[in-house]
Amino acid sequence: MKIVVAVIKPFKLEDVKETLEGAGIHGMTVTDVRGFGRQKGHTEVYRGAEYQVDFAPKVRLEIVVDDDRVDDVVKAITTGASTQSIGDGKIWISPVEQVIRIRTGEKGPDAL
Amino acid sequence: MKIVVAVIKPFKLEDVKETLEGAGIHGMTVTDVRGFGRQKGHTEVYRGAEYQVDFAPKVRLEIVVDDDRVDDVVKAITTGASTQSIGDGKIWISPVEQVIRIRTGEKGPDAL
Amino acid sequence: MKIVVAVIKPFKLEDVKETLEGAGIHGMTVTDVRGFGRQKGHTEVYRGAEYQVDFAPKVRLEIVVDDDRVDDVVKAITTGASTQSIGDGKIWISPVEQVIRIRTGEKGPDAL
Amino acid sequence: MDTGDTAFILVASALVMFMTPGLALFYGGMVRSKNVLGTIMQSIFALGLVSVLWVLIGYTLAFGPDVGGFIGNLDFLGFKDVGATPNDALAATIPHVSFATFQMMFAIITPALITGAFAERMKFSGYVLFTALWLIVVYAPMAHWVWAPGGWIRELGALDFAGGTVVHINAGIAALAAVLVIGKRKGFGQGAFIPHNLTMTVLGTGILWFGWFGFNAGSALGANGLAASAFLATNLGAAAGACGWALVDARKERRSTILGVASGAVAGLVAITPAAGFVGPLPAIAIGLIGGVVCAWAVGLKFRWGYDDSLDVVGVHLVGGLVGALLTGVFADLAINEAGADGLLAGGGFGLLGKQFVAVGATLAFSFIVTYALLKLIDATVGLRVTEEEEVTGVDLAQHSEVGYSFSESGSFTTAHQATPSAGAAQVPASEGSGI
Amino acid sequence: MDTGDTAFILVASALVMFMTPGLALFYGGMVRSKNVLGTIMQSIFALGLVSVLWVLIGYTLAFGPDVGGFIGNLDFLGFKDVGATPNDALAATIPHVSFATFQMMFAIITPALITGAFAERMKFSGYVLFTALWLIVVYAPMAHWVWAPGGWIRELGALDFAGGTVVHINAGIAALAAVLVIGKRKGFGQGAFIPHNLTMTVLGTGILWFGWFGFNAGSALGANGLAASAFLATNLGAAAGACGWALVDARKERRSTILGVASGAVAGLVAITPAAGFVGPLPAIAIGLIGGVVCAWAVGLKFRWGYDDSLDVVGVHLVGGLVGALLTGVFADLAINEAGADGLLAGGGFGLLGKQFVAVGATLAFSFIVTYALLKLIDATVGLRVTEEEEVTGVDLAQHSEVGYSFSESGSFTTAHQATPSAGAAQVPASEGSGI
Amino acid sequence: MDTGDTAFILVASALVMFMTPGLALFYGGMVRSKNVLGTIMQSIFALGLVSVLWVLIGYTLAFGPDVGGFIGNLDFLGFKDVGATPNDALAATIPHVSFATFQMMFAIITPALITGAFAERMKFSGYVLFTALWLIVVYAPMAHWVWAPGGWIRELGALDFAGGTVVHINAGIAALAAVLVIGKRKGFGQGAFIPHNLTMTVLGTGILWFGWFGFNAGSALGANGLAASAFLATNLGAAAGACGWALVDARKERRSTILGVASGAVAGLVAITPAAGFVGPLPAIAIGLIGGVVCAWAVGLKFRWGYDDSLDVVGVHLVGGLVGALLTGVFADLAINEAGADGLLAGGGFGLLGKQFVAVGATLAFSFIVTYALLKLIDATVGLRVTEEEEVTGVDLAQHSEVGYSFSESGSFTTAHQATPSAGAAQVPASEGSGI
Ligand SMILES: Nc1ncnc2c1ncn2[C@@H]1O[C@H](COP(=O)(O)OP(=O)(O)O)[C@@H](O)[C@H]1O
Ligand SMILES: Nc1ncnc2c1ncn2[C@@H]1O[C@H](COP(=O)(O)OP(=O)(O)O)[C@@H](O)[C@H]1O
Ligand SMILES: Nc1ncnc2c1ncn2[C@@H]1O[C@H](COP(=O)(O)OP(=O)(O)O)[C@@H](O)[C@H]1O
Repeated sequence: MKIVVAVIKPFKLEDVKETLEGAGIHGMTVTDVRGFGRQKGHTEVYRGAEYQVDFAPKVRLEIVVDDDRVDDVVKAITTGASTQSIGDGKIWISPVEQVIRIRTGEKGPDAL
Repeated sequence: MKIVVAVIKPFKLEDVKETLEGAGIHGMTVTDVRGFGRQKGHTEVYRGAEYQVDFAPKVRLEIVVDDDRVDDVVKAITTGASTQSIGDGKIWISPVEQVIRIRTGEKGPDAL
Repeated sequence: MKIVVAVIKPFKLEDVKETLEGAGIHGMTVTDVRGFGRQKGHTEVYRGAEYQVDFAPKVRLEIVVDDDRVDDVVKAITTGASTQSIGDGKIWISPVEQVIRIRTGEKGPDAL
Repeated sequence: MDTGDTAFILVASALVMFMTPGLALFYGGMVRSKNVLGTIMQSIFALGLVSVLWVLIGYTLAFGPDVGGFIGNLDFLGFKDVGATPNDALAATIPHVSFATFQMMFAIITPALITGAFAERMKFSGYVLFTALWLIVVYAPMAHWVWAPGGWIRELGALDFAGGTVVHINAGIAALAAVLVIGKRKGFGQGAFIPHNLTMTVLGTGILWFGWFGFNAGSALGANGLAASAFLATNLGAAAGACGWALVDARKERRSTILGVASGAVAGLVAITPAAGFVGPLPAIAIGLIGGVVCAWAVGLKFRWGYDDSLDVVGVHLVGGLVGALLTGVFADLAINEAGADGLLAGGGFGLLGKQFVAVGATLAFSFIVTYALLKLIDATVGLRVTEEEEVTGVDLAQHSEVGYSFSESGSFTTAHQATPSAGAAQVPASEGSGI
Repeated sequence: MDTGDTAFILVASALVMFMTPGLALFYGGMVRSKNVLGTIMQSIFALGLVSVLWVLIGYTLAFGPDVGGFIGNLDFLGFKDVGATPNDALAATIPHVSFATFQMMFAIITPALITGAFAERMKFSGYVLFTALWLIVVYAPMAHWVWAPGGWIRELGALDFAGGTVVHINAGIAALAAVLVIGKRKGFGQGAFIPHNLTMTVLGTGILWFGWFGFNAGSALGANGLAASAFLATNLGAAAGACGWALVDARKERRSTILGVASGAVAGLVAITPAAGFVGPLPAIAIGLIGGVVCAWAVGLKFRWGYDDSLDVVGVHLVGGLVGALLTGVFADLAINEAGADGLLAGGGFGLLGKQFVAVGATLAFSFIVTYALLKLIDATVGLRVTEEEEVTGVDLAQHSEVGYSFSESGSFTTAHQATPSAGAAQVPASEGSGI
Repeated sequence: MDTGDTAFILVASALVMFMTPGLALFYGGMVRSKNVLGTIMQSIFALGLVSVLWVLIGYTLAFGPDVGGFIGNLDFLGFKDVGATPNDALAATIPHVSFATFQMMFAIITPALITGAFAERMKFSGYVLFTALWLIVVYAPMAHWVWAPGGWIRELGALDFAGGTVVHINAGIAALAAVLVIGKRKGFGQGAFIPHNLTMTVLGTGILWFGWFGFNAGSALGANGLAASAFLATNLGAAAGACGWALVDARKERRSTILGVASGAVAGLVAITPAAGFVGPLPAIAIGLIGGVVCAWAVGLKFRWGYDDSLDVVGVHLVGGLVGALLTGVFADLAINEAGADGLLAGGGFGLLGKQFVAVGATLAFSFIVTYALLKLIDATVGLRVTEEEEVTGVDLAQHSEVGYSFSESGSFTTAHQATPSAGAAQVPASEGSGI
């Protein structure tokens, strides 16, 4: 199995969730994060002085999937998250050796 | 070494911490996350209209352990987090190639 | 490719960002987390009773890098995050099989 | 001049002033956190802008000596002759300047009420222009008609103790015009826009309730039995409104909500406003209760009819104002206030009710038409709406370069490079943050 | 009738009304965030419920013409004859309706005070029933005994300027009865229940302190030297209470805390309440200081004795009220208020102190027994406590289907599927969110 | 004695008291979240400490019978002879105790204003000692000079209606002395210290604006035409200040900010304070506007000159106070207040302006020198500044063992092991949390 991690723009979360559901993926874990990258943060004004904020708010998705679904997942995320502009984010894939569903103790793909 | 990641119900964190301590594990990193899965979120009412919230609040634990402790850790989490009801969460295990303790520079199992 | 995950003290984030930039790393994803470990949390007083908080606030960094940059990244983090005191945190390294930039669809090291 | 009356009206003026920050919080808590400052700003800035305009021009148009029943003349331009002695025609026992200041506070909160309707998508520049012009072309004439000696609605004998038509129906129907011109928020109808901080909304409600004593009891223009009676009616309107809305919630959703109780209190306050000085305690309870129940139902209309009134200005202020204005014609009682009239249930027949209908109808028509035209004009010139990108980003960052909250543990790091305060600032494109 | 007195009591009534939202915030900040709305609701809803009940029945039981020293008759049912002219027996210089409204505000906050004790585990329906009944069977009689002409404690000559027995001891001992009936929160004694927002608690403290001027100085029922003296005593009670608690904290924990200062101010205000119109500035400082110190110690008792008084209503209101009632017997001074009496230190001997003991004892016994019985009754019928699952989820979601805060960056996404507002809503099982 | 006047001053006192919690929130919202409680504490604790000290010693030094134009004698020690009847020399129509209490509220907020300058790095013990001593050696003499019969600045004929010199310039220049002694925060000049909760700052602004009516209109010491005029001027000062700062923001950054509007309102209020009872509405607008514009520019000076005045006490209170004091010499008008004088534009020539300069100069010199010496003394004994480790941790945990907010879903878990409340507590080293 694999874990697909994606960092995307927050307002794209809803779209990605839809494309993932379209691809038959119903489970994921989401975290609010701050992203540093090519895209710079916004500008804030504080009593007359302007400041550059270094990061951009992002959300991070984690989806554990069976090996053969990885491409579908990547495609779904890419479709849902893309705005064609800088800061759309990244996806990375790492190996997962085992998955367990706590409630039932099921293991492997059955646990998803 | 391995990293054990678990997504559990927030109010079970204290129990899991205790079972983990029972299993001799004293370090972990915890994040507040939102979980999407079979368990649906709660219902909210807003000026007379009802809405279904899509996610359930969860906490995510990360525990880096030596290979031979993985089963104990999984067992401790399963024991501590189980309520036998939908949404108890998942555990997944991935490989870790190296661990470093920043303070001392120690590497490998010694760094835990 | 690899993913380097580091858990550090929050007030060291700025220093680490600088040492990472010094090492030519410009992208990362940051999460506010709570750390449990040797370092105990602080003490709070609530209407005359003292309580020990179990965790210490930490930030967690994720940096995806090409294999040959891992050592530089670890060094940069260690340098930036170290205060030589308990709770400075940990770094761990895991394999990454693929990276995709959402905006362009680029893959592999080019996506970073 | 009476020191007790003066003391009371000075304090009442302070209370009404305090309602506007209260409204800012009431509204601010209901939007999404990325829009909290922009929403608050639209109330707070009215305190600045309208205060100044009221002195310069607004007051004289509203309360200057009557011209044909429709407007005041320019005698009080720049508060000329608005001094420390009473103006007997307006308020005989307090300094004229105190009356004019008390009225200023009403003029501030009325346009602020409207802003709840177009929250989360309005340009700040468009809002400023709208507020300034609306004060002059809509509010000042309406205040003249209803409250100034010679104003045609006042002469007609329609009753509005503390602003049912001038403030609430006026703001409510203007809100409807505004959302028709400005259009819906991105995502309206698809999901919920969940309030980001209901504790803030409750605090705002508390401040509004508190300040409303100045609004209504202060409208007696003295510390007398009438003020005491209006004070009680105000509290009962709020209380019964809260109970009414809670009952509807409990019936419909099997549970009461704090937002319902807060909204019901405000709805009850709106409904009791025109009646406060004309009815006794039991009618006050009835008016509040009906206000709460009807408004609880009315806030659902926007989903059915598809207009995006973000924070229910129509459902609460327009509908609550209508309920109150008409029930004044039902419950008003000369035994409570001999300057009033007897309504339907006090044996006065349909006479008063008829006048109330005329007053309401005139307000609806005048305010809707002029507001609509005004907004179309502004839309075509300065523009009303933020870009879609800015709406997604949130108006706080997009329009004000600020964020409401910054709780992160490592927050001190959130910004690192300070542009040289004076010179370099201009180089950073301000729109950079858009499209997060 | 006097316009200055009327102005003052109207404003004082508004100030006391404002205390209840203040209390909502004071309490709300101290609970865990999942219970903040439920806690706030239990104060805010009292504003609605008690206002209405007070008009209908409460006032006449408390202040209607005396029946045997124990209760008022029904002359003022529905505020009949409570009009714009003074009732000389109650307050000779202000409209009767103004006196009745001022008293209404006391009747609202007293049951709200109790709610801090059972915070984080009470059912809303049980709370509503309890508040309504408690107002009638406990509060109204107590108010009659102490403040109404003919009330037996008043006739006895015991002193309670602004509600030491009627409000604070009464609410405090009822709180103790309540926690004994309702039981501890899950987890009590194992860890701390850390306040989720101390800034909210401080704001609540500020509002309480501000409103308490209306509570105490307003109890002079006029804008006179006595009101001025009570005003000063109130401020000094709060100030010295804050200092007292801070000193205890500093001695015990080597640092002062903001919660300690806030709690100390409230404790000092509680302690000075019965004495405010009977003592000069230096005794006021003494009473506040002693109140702060004793309450700082008393809040630890719940851990020792094992009752779960969530927000220390017993430790602050019961204990602070006792301190104040008894010290009134020590410090009261005819030189300050000739309608009062001389206490122990003013050379009046033990007479007054003895009467204070009687008043306190009667309050403790009556309120504890009736409250206990009432709660047992409600527990057996409607039920008092949420389920364990609901307690874990938090009362906000479980009882009100709302959450206090929603700060997430992607918050607009938090809910996506709107049930058709009218019809479909009922299909979603409301308990679904439980057991998160 | 007049009940209307008394009612007004009692309420005004309550309003001024409420400003201090307002200030706590105004300041609290602007710091980083780890310092919010410590910052709030430095205002709230002043309510406790200064109230007590004012009774014991402060009042008599300020308003006791004059000794040589410089200080009051000890006749009013412990509020001796400060009773329910008027003191004709101080305020002829209200109880003496009411005047003394009103003045108490000014004495509380003045040192609290200073705390914004050294926010985020001050030791609590050092703050307590500083506040107590500063009240006695700086505030009380200054109040005597300007407001007490016989005080040399009052006798000179310089005008300060409600505290431009005594409160704002005094606090502002003391703030400058303080930051010079205490030094910069770690990180000053490298990045921004972004306000953690601007909604709190706006709420604080609303409370300050509301309370300021008591501050300025109350300074008329009666409910009369002068009070009404000062009330209006106050509102216009705030309003025009908000507009002024917003204009500067809009010109400089191409957008207005809510912090700018809030800061501008406060700057306008500061500027109008000395003038409130001496000028008509149009000059009030001018003074507010100039105050807003000049302060918007002045807050940038700290970056240029490198002093770390955390929350701009110098930029707003010192500079705004100077603007107001001098413009009083320009705009004061005998037509508004015959107890005043004609300023430059009212045809009074440079006479008044000259006196204003003398008053300002004396305030600057006296307050700066004594404050500086006092702080050096405290620094050398108790210490002023937290350790660097504590500064990094935040003063909330380091100095008070508390955190402002605890919103986490799993928050109930945040603390698990309760030290036995009484005994064991002392074993846990309190500094453990440092260096997070
Ligand atoms: N090397 C990296 N490791 C982990 N996360 C990264 C890395 N580089 C970028 N990111 C994440 O991806 C986000 C988007 O990257 P950015 O360079 O801004 O734009 P783009 O995705 O268009 O290349 C960043 O905000 C950050 O959260
Ligand atoms: N494929 C997945 N990848 C990552 N996290 C998942 C996945 N599926 C579920 N989760 C996480 O596990 C939590 C529990 O899953 P859910 O399907 O609700 O119940 P259960 O654990 O009983 O199967 C979810 O809230 C989510 O956080
Ligand atoms: N086994 C582990 N797995 C994951 N994270 C850990 C583990 N042990 C410690 N951590 C993280 O590292 C942080 C620092 O660890 P700690 O034991 O306190 O000090 P040190 O880093 O000096 O050894 C912890 O707060 C926690 O976030």
